[in-house]
Amino acid sequence: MKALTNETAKAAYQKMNTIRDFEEHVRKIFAAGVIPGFVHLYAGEEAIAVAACAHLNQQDYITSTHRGHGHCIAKGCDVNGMMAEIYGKTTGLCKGKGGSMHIADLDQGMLGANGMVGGGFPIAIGAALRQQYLKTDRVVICFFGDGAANEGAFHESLNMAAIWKLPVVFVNENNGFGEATPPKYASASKTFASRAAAYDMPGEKVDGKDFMAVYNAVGQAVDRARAGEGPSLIECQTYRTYGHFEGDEQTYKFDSPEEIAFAKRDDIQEFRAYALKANLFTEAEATAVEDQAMAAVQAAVQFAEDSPLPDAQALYEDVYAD
Amino acid sequence: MKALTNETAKAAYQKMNTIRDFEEHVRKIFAAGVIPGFVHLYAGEEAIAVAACAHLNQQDYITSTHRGHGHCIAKGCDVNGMMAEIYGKTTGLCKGKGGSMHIADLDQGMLGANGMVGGGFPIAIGAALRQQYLKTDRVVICFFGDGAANEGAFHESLNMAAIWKLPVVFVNENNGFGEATPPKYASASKTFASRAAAYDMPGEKVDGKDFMAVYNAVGQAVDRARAGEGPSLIECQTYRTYGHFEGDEQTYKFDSPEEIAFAKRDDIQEFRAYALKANLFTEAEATAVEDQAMAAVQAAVQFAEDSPLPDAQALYEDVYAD
Amino acid sequence: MSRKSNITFMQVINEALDQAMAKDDRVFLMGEDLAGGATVKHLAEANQDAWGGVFGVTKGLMPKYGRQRVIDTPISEMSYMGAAVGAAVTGLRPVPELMFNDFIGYCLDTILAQGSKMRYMFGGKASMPLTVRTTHGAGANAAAQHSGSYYGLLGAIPGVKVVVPTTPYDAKGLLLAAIEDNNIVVFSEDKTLYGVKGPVPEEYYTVPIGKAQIKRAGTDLTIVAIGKMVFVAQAVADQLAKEGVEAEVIDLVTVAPWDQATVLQSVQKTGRLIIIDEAQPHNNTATDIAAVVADQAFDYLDGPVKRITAPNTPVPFATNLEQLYLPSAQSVLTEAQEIITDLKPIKA
Amino acid sequence: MSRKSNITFMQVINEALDQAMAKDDRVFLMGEDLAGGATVKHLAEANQDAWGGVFGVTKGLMPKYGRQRVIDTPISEMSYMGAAVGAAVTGLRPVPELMFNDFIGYCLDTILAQGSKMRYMFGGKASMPLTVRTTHGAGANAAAQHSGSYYGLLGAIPGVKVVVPTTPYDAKGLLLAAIEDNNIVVFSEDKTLYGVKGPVPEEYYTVPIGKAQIKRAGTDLTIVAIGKMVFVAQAVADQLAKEGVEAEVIDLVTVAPWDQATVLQSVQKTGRLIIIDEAQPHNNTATDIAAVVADQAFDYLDGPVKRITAPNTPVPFATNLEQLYLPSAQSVLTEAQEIITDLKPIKA
Ligand SMILES: Cc1ncc(C[n+]2csc(CCOP(=O)(O)OP(=O)(O)O)c2C)c(N)n1
Ligand SMILES: Cc1ncc(C[n+]2csc(CCOP(=O)(O)OP(=O)(O)O)c2C)c(N)n1
Ligand SMILES: [Mg+2]
Ligand SMILES: [Mg+2]
Repeated sequence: MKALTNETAKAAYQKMNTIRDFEEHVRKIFAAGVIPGFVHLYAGEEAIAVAACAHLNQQDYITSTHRGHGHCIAKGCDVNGMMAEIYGKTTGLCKGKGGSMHIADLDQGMLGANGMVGGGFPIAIGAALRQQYLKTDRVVICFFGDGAANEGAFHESLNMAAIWKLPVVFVNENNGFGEATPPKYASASKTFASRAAAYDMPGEKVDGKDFMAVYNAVGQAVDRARAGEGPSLIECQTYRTYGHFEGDEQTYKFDSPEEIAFAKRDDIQEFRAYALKANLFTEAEATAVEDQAMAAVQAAVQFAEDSPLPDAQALYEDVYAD
Repeated sequence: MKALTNETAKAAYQKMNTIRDFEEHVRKIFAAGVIPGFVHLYAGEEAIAVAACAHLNQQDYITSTHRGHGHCIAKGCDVNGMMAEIYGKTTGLCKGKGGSMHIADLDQGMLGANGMVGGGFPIAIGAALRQQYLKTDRVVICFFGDGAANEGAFHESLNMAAIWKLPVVFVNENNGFGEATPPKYASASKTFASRAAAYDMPGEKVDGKDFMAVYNAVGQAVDRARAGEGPSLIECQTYRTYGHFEGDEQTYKFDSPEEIAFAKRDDIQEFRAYALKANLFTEAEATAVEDQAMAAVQAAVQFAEDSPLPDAQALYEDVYAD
Repeated sequence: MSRKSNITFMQVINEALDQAMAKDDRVFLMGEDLAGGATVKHLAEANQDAWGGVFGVTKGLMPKYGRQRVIDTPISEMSYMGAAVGAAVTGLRPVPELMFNDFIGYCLDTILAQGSKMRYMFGGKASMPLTVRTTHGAGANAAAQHSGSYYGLLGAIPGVKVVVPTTPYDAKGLLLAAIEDNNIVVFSEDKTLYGVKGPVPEEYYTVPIGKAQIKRAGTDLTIVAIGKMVFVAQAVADQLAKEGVEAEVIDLVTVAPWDQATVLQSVQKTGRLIIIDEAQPHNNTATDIAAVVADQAFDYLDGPVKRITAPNTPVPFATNLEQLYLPSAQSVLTEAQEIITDLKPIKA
Repeated sequence: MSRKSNITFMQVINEALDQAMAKDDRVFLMGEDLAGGATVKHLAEANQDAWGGVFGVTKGLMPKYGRQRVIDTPISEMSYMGAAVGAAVTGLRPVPELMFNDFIGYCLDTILAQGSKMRYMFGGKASMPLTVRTTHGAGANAAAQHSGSYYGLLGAIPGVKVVVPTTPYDAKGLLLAAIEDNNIVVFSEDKTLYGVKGPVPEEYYTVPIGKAQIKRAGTDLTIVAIGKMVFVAQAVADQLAKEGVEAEVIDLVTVAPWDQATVLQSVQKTGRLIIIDEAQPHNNTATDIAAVVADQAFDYLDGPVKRITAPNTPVPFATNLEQLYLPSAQSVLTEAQEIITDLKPIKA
């Protein structure tokens, strides 16, 4: 695992900011009625996607979730194409035919947001099997939520990854709720990380608001995977800033003082403070990165607004390959 | 948990013998081409079904598997009706419409053999939920194989049972193979019992050829369940005497000396010896029970042979209830 | 009818569930976030639910009946749907909710291999008083994995009944009939109809499963439609009426088993049939109706049987494409031109 | 054709898989006990498989290609079928086996929501070179959960192709075509046909997906049949020939997308249509064909379109009931009497 450099720290900080700015914009535009459909925002969880994907190359793969914007940006998807996709415009990454829940970019190794909770598990196994089959040293990260962890596919896929020693890292984003239901109700295990034992696989729980904690844990897991030492499960405790989807009134907030305090933490500000203190980048660099991120997102909104809707013919295309 | 008495020990011994005799007869008749379809024999695993069901009343429920004859007999199903069912005769427990893989008897709390591996998990949850809902003190035993343990429903159902503290005992019959594949290949966990920890549920592994070991472990689990203390997982190591299904050449036998020795053990003979030594019943009583079991099975074969096939009209009946 | 004003489709479902639960202790609900907020302290203290389902349909039922009868489940479709089967076969009357019918791929076994077959496999000894509430339908920009219409796929399974209500009135009566039924009934709600209002009695009543309804009588042409396609059919009929063509509009209401008598009678009268079904085009309810009519009413047919369905594509996200995806009055008029054009000179 | 004697359907599948794997390194098999005996020492030492699948179809392929290309999976249908989708979208060409199509309830999502929709949802960027081998069909006394015919259910899904071969010759060519195809192809084998023999070239060849085959030419009546129902159709045609009625028998071969041109052409010639499909009666391929014909060949029809299918029941276990369950020459003649009786006087 490589230590952060000025370069990589700035890149990570830029991605975190891009995600946050992206989501804040999507939120506003959705509230204004411009964007159709369901939108699940990643704001507040940036540290996880960015820290995890910091260990990946373009040719590594990730599988994502319904809450996929952050994973896309972290894996290097183009924000113009993403925003246009969310608008349902023809310039979108999926020609506007997928939308927020199905953004994908195979060229960037992003195997798709997924509208089916737990849908990413088997796909990650397949992608990891491919790496092993072709004897590459590429790896796969499978992002999934606390709610998704109760789907049967979790069990099947972790077991399969373990028996075949597949190069996959399961990154659990435990944001305290699956829709409006907390894992303390929905899951019998004390931590999700502890479930790794059932698959004889390393499991670790980290503070998901702490970029470096995620960075280190996933980094070790990715190293193991690349070395052919098999899968790992990393649980990242986090909290989403907004509701389950846009429109959710969030009547189910945390109760305990510790939870409330946790929910207030800002992963981006914490990383900024850490990086400055560690001299990874300067205040001026940070500001520049923030500005760049904001500018890119604003440009993406403009790009999406200016883009045309798909042609009618597009309805019938892309069902079958030749 | 009640200690065995002369009465209950004889009853258990009779059931074990009935299962063995039943299966040996089915095997011969199948080989002779009289019985159609797929048949999976329970011979060699009798101790598990009988010791587990010894703790149940008629109104408790069990869910079973494709290898269900033993569970049926242990739970009190009529052997005439069972044999006729396997023959596809109208006097069968399911009017000949279900066959070996679907024998059920709701009056006996037997919720069906099941052709779908893992199909019993959710049904057991439902039956256990019923007990809790109606505030009964009845329990449910869910039998399942080592192979079935890798189905997603295992995970979902154990988790649900645990979070709701349902009165269900998951009895794993680890017979060393799922079809022709051993769990040491198919499962990443060292023991299935150890997976219970992921659900914060008691888990125990016992010698499934040892009636008393199963009796004690399941007995405690059933007691806990009846007392509202929630589910348990009991893994029983065993071995099936014959192939996966009748016709299987079993080219995949055990290798190691320990495994081979284990496979040779006869759970019925061991229980006989134990019971005699413990003065639970006498040699004469044992012989009488053996004869009764054999006579009942022979009568069942005769009954099935003599019974008519279903009327043509039966094809169309029993699809919808009024 | 004792209620003064109209209420929405969504409120009606809630009312029906409420009345079913009040009437029969064995009726209970289970699904994801039907209440929401389980174990959240401030909600528990106030005896409040957080969501009432993702659409708010079941809001208020948990506070009234408690968490034991409005059961929030983990996200484990196979096991909670299968648990409903297990609870039904042991005597309860579960009403599980499958949030979107698109999730059927996670739990089809519970219906296909278990619930629908138990009675038959068990020689008639089991009954299966199970009502699966689910949602279908495009038009909400929910994209490919949340917009499907799979009532036809489920209706193909022997042992399963499938109901697709169009009006609030029917929704209530059919849901209560479904819960009274001793078979699996899939009660499929079109998510885009939740806001539709209509007159609905406050009292408990049932609407029979298996009966189609003639929404508009006509002599020239039969239009059979399912769910929100009934509104399309009515728009088509209105349009045709202006041109002197009188279409009979039938709301199929029950998709399995569908009401052959009503449809055949109408076609025997009109000799012409258009079926509108928003499911994808192959092996669906529309083809089933067309096939039965082409068999049993062949001698009465004066022209080809026309099916207007979604195209053979997944549901697209972009708003304009999704609108094109759905059958519309215009697309019906265009695609069924052949048999309609024939009629106009006759009537003129 | 370089082979001297006939080989069985089962051997042919094995040969096709062998040749596909030899030709393209990216092709691999996965499923339950495709080899069997993984980690069993004496088998490993002898480089032997234990089973070759539950029917023995893949026997010998593991010893030849190794466990990395003939992958035995845990009993985890959702995840290994979904893994096949993941492997296909990242460039391999998986050929997973779903032992019985009845297990689709455990893993439908991988086809319904993932594999079939990815290309569309991703704006055309994905391809899905995935061949799902599975088995269907009653007649083996395998009872309600192992005897279904769900090719129609799967064929209803946009993005999926479904092939149901009848002859060993077609089985080989179609399986190779399926593996070459860049879409999900469900290759559904009738387990009761595995022992059927026929002439099959040893060489690699493909048979085009989507083409029906005229098995017997005729002018009076068209019989379209699927899979083993083609033999029933041929028996019916033989019987009718004795009475002077010349039936055209069409083997549909591909169930999705089925060959409309061939069927419509035949019906335009004969004016009469019987469809034999052993699937359960509703919303199946037979209704799809009937519906398309009742639309597009209506003017050519001289009588009702008859569908002979299984009844609307699960598959019963008892041998006599199972035989009754399946369409037979006799049941076809009886149920389609109406259009056949009409013909006889014409021909006499
Ligand atoms: C198979 C399936 N079941 C249910 C849903 C509805 N649903 C969408 S998101 C969600 C909650 C997921 O929770 P979690 O995995 O914790 O992810 P989070 O939203 O918290 O990021 C649910 C139940 C779905 N989309 N797919
Ligand atoms: C869902 C499903 N998958 C696969 C099968 C095929 N099958 C029948 S029995 C069996 C092995 C089950 O193994 P295990 O659970 O260990 O039970 P055992 O046969 O050893 O008693 C398999 C794979 C099936 N019937 N259902
Ligand atoms: Mg969550
Ligand atoms: Mg086993």
